[in-house]
Amino acid sequence: MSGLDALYQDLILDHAKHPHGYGLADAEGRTADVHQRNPVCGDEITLRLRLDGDTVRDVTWEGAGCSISQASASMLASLVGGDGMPRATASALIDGFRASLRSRGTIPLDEERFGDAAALSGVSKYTARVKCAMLAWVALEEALLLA
Amino acid sequence: MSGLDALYQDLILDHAKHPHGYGLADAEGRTADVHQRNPVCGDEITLRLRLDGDTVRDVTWEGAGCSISQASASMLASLVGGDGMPRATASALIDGFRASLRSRGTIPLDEERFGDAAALSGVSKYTARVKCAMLAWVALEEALLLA
Amino acid sequence: MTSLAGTGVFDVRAVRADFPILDERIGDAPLVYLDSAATSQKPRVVLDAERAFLEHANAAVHRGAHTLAAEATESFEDARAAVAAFVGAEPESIVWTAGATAALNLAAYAIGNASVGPAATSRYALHPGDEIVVTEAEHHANLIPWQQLAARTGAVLRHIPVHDDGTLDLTAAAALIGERTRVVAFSHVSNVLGIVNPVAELVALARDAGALTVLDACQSAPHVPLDLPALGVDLAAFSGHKVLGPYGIGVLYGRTEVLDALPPVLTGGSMVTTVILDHAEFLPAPHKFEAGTQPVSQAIGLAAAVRYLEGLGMTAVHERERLLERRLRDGLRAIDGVRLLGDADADRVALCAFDVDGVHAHDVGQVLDAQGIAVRVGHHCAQPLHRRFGMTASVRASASVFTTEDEIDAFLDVLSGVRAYFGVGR
Amino acid sequence: MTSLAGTGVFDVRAVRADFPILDERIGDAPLVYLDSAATSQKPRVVLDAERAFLEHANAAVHRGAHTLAAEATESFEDARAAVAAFVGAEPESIVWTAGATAALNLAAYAIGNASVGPAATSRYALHPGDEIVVTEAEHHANLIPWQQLAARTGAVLRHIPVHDDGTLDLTAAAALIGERTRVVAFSHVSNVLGIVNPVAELVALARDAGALTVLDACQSAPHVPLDLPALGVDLAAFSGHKVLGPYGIGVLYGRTEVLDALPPVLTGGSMVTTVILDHAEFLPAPHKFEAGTQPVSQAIGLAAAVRYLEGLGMTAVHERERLLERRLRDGLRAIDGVRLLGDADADRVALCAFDVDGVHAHDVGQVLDAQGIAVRVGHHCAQPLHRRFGMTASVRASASVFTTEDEIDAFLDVLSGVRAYFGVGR
Ligand SMILES: Cc1ncc(COP(=O)(O)O)c(C=O)c1O
Ligand SMILES: Cc1ncc(COP(=O)(O)O)c(C=O)c1O
Repeated sequence: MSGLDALYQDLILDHAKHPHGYGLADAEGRTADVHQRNPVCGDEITLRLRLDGDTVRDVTWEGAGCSISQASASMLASLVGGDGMPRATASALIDGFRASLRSRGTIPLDEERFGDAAALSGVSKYTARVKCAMLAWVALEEALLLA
Repeated sequence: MSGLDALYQDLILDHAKHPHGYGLADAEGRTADVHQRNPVCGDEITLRLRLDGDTVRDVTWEGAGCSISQASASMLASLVGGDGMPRATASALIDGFRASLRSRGTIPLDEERFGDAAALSGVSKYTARVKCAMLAWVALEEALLLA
Repeated sequence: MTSLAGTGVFDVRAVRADFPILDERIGDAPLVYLDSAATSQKPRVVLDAERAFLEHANAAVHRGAHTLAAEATESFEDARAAVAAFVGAEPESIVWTAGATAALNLAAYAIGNASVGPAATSRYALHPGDEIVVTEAEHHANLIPWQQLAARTGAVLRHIPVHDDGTLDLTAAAALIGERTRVVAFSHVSNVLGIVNPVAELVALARDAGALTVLDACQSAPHVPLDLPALGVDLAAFSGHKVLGPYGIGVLYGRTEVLDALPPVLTGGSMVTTVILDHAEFLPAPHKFEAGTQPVSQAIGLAAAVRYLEGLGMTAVHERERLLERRLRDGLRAIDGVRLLGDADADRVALCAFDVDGVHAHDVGQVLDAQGIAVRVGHHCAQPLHRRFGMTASVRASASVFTTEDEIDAFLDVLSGVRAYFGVGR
Repeated sequence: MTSLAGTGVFDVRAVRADFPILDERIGDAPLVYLDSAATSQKPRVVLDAERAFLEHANAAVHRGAHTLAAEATESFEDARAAVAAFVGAEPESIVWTAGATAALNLAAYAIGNASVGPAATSRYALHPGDEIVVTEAEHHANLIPWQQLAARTGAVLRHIPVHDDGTLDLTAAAALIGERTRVVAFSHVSNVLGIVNPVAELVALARDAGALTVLDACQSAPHVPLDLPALGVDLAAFSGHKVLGPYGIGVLYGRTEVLDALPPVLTGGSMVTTVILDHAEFLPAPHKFEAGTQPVSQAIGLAAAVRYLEGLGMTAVHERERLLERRLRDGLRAIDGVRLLGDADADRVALCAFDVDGVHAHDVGQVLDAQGIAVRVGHHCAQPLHRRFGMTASVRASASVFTTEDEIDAFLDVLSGVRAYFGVGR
């Protein structure tokens, strides 16, 4: 597998084309809306968080950007999934995701924990693309702070 | 003769110590007063010009500065001398003096024309000192413009 | 070092040998550097000139009297003369700055300083209701300083729109530039469109209105023979690092009357005559704009860079790059799903920005990079222009004196496979 | 490259071998460079670091996504971290500028911009009657920007006087700094006196008054271990070319809250988030202060310079230069007709300015230069201080890490013959 193919795995391209959680859920019941932007390329995301007590219920989003940023948002949405997850787990995942992406390939993402998003491990070798993959996760982090 | 001795000829040190034309002549009858300053070292000169028709009658001055600038002012004053000189001659001398000093040693000052000031030929090899030697001459140039 | 001036041939192989970085490989592939509009690579003569100065002649200029300092001052002023000659100007018209952004800000702050306190009577003072005109195609560096100046003075910022083909709407310009216009700031060549703007027409409009003209020459200086006095602009700016020269240096060119009339902006050492504790008097231009220790070795490096370009001959460079431009643009037009920003058949430099339908600019850039081809992706510091063309980001390929036809072809070849790679457009 | 940290010896011969320029001769004499306070010479590692970057890794930073650009961005931010560590700070506290003069002007213009329009409600806004306090010993770069800011805002500039021995009059300072004081700007070490000023005392006075402190660290950064957060100043400035680094780069250090609160000054590319035609939004500090292409290779060179100094150990450097300082000052005191500017036995760096009775500074410098000894003559961009000591010009000798005892002795020897040469004092 060439470096390029390792970056753009089929799973990533699939998510980018058929994104999960795309389209903001009903404003009713939302806990926080957050807008994030990558100043270098103008990519943006609007992310809507629904908290239920201390459980992250769901994450929906809209935005435009490269396949990495789109796939990453989609993977995040599907990771939180229909079942939701505890707030603390979500925060820990965001930290772990960031640590891996900044590790220049030394800390791969664990599939057990990160699900499809583990396919983004390859991004950490492309420092200029780390921001793309982080965009949705930073948006969720901010939403959790606001909530 | 070392480079230093060629620069600081006895004639120059004599002029610096016993300057001609030092002390401004009576304000009465003056044609123009000019103040010039070397911003690098703060040296300054005030030069007073007396014109009589088209004849430069005399040049007197006051100021503080290095031995080159003091000697140069003194030599200029004695060149104009008691007899004075035609305005056009003075202008031509200033141009010739500048050309020589900027020539990096390629155009020496002619003793016939420049009198004692010909001893300043050596300054042209020291580009940082050219401004010192020019100070009084630039002041006279400006005075002639104002007159 | 390569000198082709007057030989009538452009020996790109010889030119390439002058650029050490072209030996680099990106992974397995040789570097194909198509990002010269962002920053140019530097020929060995530039690196050598700077290093020789620092190893053998370095000393503070315009301040010292010792031998080394005198020599350094001469090399520095000699560099000014060389750069002045490169743009057809007198040395006194050349103000050293830290770069084009610094130069354009210097222009804006000088006008701002002319607008407050006792200086507000200056003919360059701005008052509330006065107008500053820019174009929709400006780089942020020639836009935001004017926004800020407008905000500080109460002046109004207006803009000349861009046609679909990337040319400026001169009819709109003629209607916009009028009695209230005090400043007209525009780029010689946009860093996104690559089109050479009609300077003469804009200068004529500004002159009729009595407005000051400010030319952003960043993207013309490396590619087109420049005669700034002949262009008739009042002020102009460009960066060293885009004309094969060092980082950390740029130029503000100014007509003598304009530089003489504008107040200083940065203040400090080496730009003053008399300083007392609560007042200072300033040297004449260009020195009154050059506060503090200047980028001395960079000036010497920049002089080496413009001499190198003159060795090639700027007319020859422009001709050569025209060929590359045609090959590049024709090739891009032939690829399905590629849309150029500004496709006018005008006088142009070898620079094209484009959109690939269905594939984000970042992804396009990544595929090219995997083959060693370096292009720029993003908004290229021209967000309003991208918005004008309905996008947030584009891909830009830009050539330099060392670019070959083969490199353009390799780029086009990889690019034509991008949509298939991402599974779009079939 | 020499690393002496922790060895307890200062091997000046080894250090000298790192500086290519020390092989130069002035006429027949080897160069004795005693003008490091004006600009420092650069060790080979600095020249090599910059050149290696330009030959192998040069690309636009923070803008490109290709491999080269990503690598360049990393080297550039790594350089920021190295320079931050050198002054005990976090990388976010370090703003790149074109030099110390640019950094001090940036501070003054940021406060100026905080004082007009909607920003005028900022806690850093200046209003008519507010006071800015400087000292009588400031370099023009830390004086004129404040004069100009005062003129633009209606603030009043006041100054702390200097005692005959060169120390600051702290009693006067305590009386001056009060309720109306908004800014206190002073040098860590004056470039004429060489005395380390009592930063803690001045910061305490300013803090009590709620005033912002601005430290000119140009002459301390190369010679004294620096911990800017520990010093407690709000802003500080120094130049690359005086700390063995390149020209064209300097640093504005700022405490986070202060940098966050101040508005930008230079505007353009790479410092914005969203830009529309008549409005722009800015990135957080330090980026909002870094408009346009930064001095990238110079940042990398500066990082190499501070790493070189750290290799020597700044404590070792200070100790070493203290020995030179004593030898230099004792020697000067012993020469008939020599008068020092500021002879206090305080903590000092190896820098002395002096007057030779009956011989003009230019003439003294010329005699020294004839023996290859480079010193500075003039007012050293500190006219008010010279006026305070009743003179217009002085001679200054300043040492660096490569200066030897023999060089100091050679200087003293030639100097002691100067008055005789000009026939004075016998
Ligand atoms: C104390 C001091 N402050 C400020 C400056 C200005 O530094 P620069 O000329 O590098 O901007 C200098 C040096 O000239 C200095 O010695
Ligand atoms: C057209 C144009 N103007 C201004 C600039 C700003 O130049 P710099 O970043 O070198 O200050 C650039 C380059 O980025 C440019 O392409």
